[in-house]
Amino acid sequence: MASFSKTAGRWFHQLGSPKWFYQKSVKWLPWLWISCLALFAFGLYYSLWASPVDYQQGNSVRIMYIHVPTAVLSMVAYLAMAVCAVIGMVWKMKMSFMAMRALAPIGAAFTLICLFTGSLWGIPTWGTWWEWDARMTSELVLLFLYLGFIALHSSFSDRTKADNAAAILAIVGAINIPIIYGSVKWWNTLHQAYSVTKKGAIDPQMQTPLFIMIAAFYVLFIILVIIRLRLEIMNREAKAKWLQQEVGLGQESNAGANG
Amino acid sequence: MFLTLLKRELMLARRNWVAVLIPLFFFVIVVSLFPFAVSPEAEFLQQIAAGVVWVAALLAVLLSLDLFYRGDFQDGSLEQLLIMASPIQVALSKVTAHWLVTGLPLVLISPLLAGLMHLNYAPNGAVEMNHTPIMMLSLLLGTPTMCLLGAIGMSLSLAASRNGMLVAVMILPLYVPILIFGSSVITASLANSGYNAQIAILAAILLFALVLTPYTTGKALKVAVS
Amino acid sequence: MFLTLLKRELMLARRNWVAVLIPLFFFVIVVSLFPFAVSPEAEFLQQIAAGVVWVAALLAVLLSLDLFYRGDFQDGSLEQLLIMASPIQVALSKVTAHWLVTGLPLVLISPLLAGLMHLNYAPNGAVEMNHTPIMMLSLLLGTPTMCLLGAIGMSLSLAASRNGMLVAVMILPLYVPILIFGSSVITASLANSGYNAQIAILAAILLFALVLTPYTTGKALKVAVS
Amino acid sequence: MSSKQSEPSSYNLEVKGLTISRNEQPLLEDTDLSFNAGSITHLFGENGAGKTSLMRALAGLLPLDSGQILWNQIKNTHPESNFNQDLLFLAHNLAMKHELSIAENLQFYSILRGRKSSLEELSKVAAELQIENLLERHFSDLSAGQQHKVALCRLVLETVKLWVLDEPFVNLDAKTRDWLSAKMMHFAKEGGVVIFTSHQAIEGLKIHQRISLSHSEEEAA
Amino acid sequence: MSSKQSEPSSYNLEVKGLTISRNEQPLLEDTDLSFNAGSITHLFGENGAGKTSLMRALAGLLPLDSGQILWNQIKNTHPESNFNQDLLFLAHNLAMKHELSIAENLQFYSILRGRKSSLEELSKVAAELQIENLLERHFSDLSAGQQHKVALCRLVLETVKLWVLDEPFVNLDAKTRDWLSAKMMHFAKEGGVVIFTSHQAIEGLKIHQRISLSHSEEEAA
Ligand code: HEM
Ligand SMILES: Nc1ncnc2c1ncn2[C@@H]1O[C@H](COP(=O)(O)OP(=O)(O)OP(=O)(O)O)[C@@H](O)[C@H]1O
Ligand SMILES: Nc1ncnc2c1ncn2[C@@H]1O[C@H](COP(=O)(O)OP(=O)(O)OP(=O)(O)O)[C@@H](O)[C@H]1O
Ligand SMILES: [Mg+2]
Ligand SMILES: [Mg+2]
Repeated sequence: MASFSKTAGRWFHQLGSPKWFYQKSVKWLPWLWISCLALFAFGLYYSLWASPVDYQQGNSVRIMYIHVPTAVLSMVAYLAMAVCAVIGMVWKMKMSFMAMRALAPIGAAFTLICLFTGSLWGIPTWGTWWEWDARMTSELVLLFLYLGFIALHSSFSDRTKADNAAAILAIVGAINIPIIYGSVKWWNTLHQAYSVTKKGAIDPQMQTPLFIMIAAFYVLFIILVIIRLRLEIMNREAKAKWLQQEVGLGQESNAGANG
Repeated sequence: MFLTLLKRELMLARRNWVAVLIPLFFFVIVVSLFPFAVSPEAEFLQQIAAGVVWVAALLAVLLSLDLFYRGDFQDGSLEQLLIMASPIQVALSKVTAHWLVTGLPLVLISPLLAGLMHLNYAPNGAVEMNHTPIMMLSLLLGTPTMCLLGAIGMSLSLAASRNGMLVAVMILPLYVPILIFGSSVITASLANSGYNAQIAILAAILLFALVLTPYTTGKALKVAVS
Repeated sequence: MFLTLLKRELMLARRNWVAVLIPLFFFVIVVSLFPFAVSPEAEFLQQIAAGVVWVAALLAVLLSLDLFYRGDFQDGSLEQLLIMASPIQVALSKVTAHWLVTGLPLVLISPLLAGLMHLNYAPNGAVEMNHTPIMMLSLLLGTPTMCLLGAIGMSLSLAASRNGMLVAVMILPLYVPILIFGSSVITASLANSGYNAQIAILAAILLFALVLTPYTTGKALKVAVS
Repeated sequence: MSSKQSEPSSYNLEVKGLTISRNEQPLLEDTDLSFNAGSITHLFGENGAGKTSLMRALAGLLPLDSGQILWNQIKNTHPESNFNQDLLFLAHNLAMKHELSIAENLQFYSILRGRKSSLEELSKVAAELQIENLLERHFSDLSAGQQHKVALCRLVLETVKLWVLDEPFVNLDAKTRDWLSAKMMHFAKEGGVVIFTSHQAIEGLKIHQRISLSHSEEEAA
Repeated sequence: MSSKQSEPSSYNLEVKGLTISRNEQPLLEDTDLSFNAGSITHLFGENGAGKTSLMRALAGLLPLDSGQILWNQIKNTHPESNFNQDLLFLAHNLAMKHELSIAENLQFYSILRGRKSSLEELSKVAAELQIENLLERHFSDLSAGQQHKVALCRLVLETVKLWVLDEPFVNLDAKTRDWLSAKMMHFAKEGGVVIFTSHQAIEGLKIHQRISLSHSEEEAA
């Protein structure tokens, strides 16, 4: 901690306090929601109406605007989880473990959506909903990693133990992801026997809406994480005095914000 | 200290020698199922041999994990060991014993399975090639990694649940790279192409695991008894 | 009483949704190891699908046995059950719960695996056949037998406290016929040949096991706690 | 070996000509015992004397070499004796699932008795034992004494007529020991039969019958 | 919380500013304790007060939230403190393998201490505890008290300086309790440090320090 600059140190410290986060995050949420909705409105319009139909794939190409962002986020979430695990283990920071726990189901959900949209996309493009393609396969393995993490964490009743054990798993998993990805890719290029319509460069007219959609999903992801983290805090700090006060106060301030 | 611990593990395994045999049995049964279940044709069997032997080995290792960890955890021996020795020593002794008792016999028995799966089959007239040593080498490099990774998973799940499938769910995804490179060593040998790269990668993964996992397993064991 | 016992077993095995899903994850993960090990090509996968799905099912049953029998034995619950109910009831409830919790979900999820393993793959031009229902039928008939036989093995091994696992090893070979007939049902369907004989045999084995094993299991459980 | 009480009573456990052995060595030979309604019996003896073995034989878990056990004049293995429904046997092994919560564990047993105990009943007895906050905790995450307390809750939640308790006072703090003594006396007063073992003397517990076991020879006390 | 003894002594276990918690609830907060050579310390408190947790923290099994544990002025986790070699921790779980014989079980632990105990030594202590006939028996085939006795043999067979005993008197008959008290006092007289918990009063055992733990608040005794 000493090596941190003063402001960074303070930030770190504050983020480590459930109370601080719980109180501040209420104020962030409305802004995040606004930007998220705006990005989605813009992105969806752009991608569903204003972008061209793919000459090969027709309208099914529009699945891409969900598929690709969820694919990106599924991996970002795992990385974030592993980072939280390291911070939690090294600095014994409870808050970091809570974030780790909050990230897991969200990451798993994005992975599932990516797999699902990918499969859906596969039916018109490849004529089958599943191919043992490198990216798809490693996404599947990623899903298994998430499920393993969740299964492990929820098999404990003692939170301290659950956090520590699951953190170790998250870190081990994170070290393995590049290895898994590399191996799957290598394996796949070895068996190139079957036909996948290989893709060319992306049309810039598709690229811009794609970027917007990625941004929109990013913000959505952050919102979901904050909401889950708040739930996690409520769960774990249920006995803390500040939270009991906060729940009373929180309703008032919410009512004020909405009205 | 390591040797004392190792001796203890081996003695316990000898006591439970039948339990130790189960994974081996399982290995043989799973592999020999395929000629019945799939097709007894030598050419076909030869093609799937690599994969089948590897997956069976992997499952056998998985099955045997429980024996080496759960008992010690339940009766409190594990915490005594962790008091008297460092977690890394405990982890290493367990992994070593596990490999000596499960992994090594798998490697040694694999030629039998190579025969069953017609690994060395050559279409009539062709000169017969012997792929068995390559297969053994790949298993020799792969099984220790499986034991090392399995140890992490097992130690993590000890305090959580008695469900043997929890370990599998956590650890099997991590086995994917070993499985891919391991079986492709054999496939490459069958195709008469080079397999040095895969062997090197398997060895690298093993080294990597050897360096990193004992510490992690030790940590996980500490969490389990806390 | 049987229903009460059954309810207990079910509650025990299925205490939260994660625990419900673990055998399913396990089944899916084990099956998806094979494409990595063998080859991802649909034609290939289709041919080994039967064996793979059956081996994975067997493994799931085997790994979950411990949870249902050894756990109760070790913590003293088994003797409590045997005080409160007759041994046959206890045995039957355990087997039923075990099947409902492990066997049945496997059957239900198997179509997904049929997809992953390209079971219904047809080379271009050919009319696509649907082999999934046959596969499900074979598993539906085979998994209960595995649970019943597993129960004997496990309870005998609890009873024979010394080298208890010996009995378990003896049970494992008994699985072989089920595996062979079960997977050959699917193979026959793939080959467009008749599979009624195998189905009949599977059903006969199941009936046979259903009649004979609960009594034996009950006796063995009684011996185990004495 | 037993101090016979000849008053007629509603429930009655009688042991006739009992011989049991472990490792082919007899622990009890041709022994008669009787446990009447309303009585508390203390089995005592050195470690390895055979107290647990006798209890397991009474519970029908250890096969008898000879002799019979009668519950209300009917053999305990006979379904009509209703022995299994009337008996609650707490062993050294607490028979609780480590991976389940306390509430779940206790509910299993009350369901097995034919009546699922409500959450209120559960919380009530848990409160008496100061474990009401732990009902959702996994059994494995309790202290030794708390685990023991959970097992003791069964005495309240299940309606039976015969308690066979193997070392029930072990690991308990003084307050809980008193609670248990009171429960035992109350149960006996209502006509129940209590048989227990203990190596410690329990103050405040009124014991009606003491049976001493000793290695290979038994004597009345 | 502790009654400090200021006499200088050869072995000394000191706890400074210790905070430990379970399930995110603190059991001990910022506590100082000291255990000196030649002293017997009795930890007591209600079920769930944290006695076992404290002992596990002392043994290095439970991670500390803060504070440190010093063995002869050196941190216990430091290899130079030689703490692990000097400590014998007997837990509720007896840490014996059910499938091994008594002799094998005991020998393994003495080997871990660096010196395999001879069969004579084994038989000698077993004879003191009346389990000499059982040395070849599987651990699982013993009565509860006999199993406990086996674990107690370790106190004699292993040469250490600090005993941390969690409920060592449980399940033992009176004779064995006396044996254990005598052993504890002898060990203390020779300069050893003894820390134990017990819910029962032990007659004849001279206790030098009593530490009471209580739920969420601790007080000196
Ligand atoms: C690591 C995770 C993944 C990433 C980063 C990813 C990314 C992408 C991208 C960028 C494209 C557009 C390619 C292009 O048009 O040039 C794409 C297409 C596609 N993806 Fe994914 N994807 C992932 C996982 C999946 C999965 C799991 C599936 C199926 C279950 C899937 C199925 C598809 C299909 C069917 C297409 C269209 C293929 C084509 O145009 O030929 N993807 N993916
Ligand atoms: N393995 C565990 N995991 C989580 N919490 C635990 C665990 N063991 C005990 N606890 C909790 O920690 C607290 C202290 O337990 P501890 O075992 O230290 O009590 P104790 O003083 O030894 O009690 P007893 O006299 O019952 O043995 C209790 O509230 C208990 O619920
Ligand atoms: N599971 C077992 N298998 C074989 N022999 C046993 C078993 N349990 C106990 N014995 C033996 O039977 C005898 C009586 O044991 P039992 O458990 O009945 O003693 P106990 O009076 O309950 O003693 P304790 O006070 O130690 O609990 C002992 O000599 C013991 O060695
Ligand atoms: Mg006893
Ligand atoms: Mg305790």
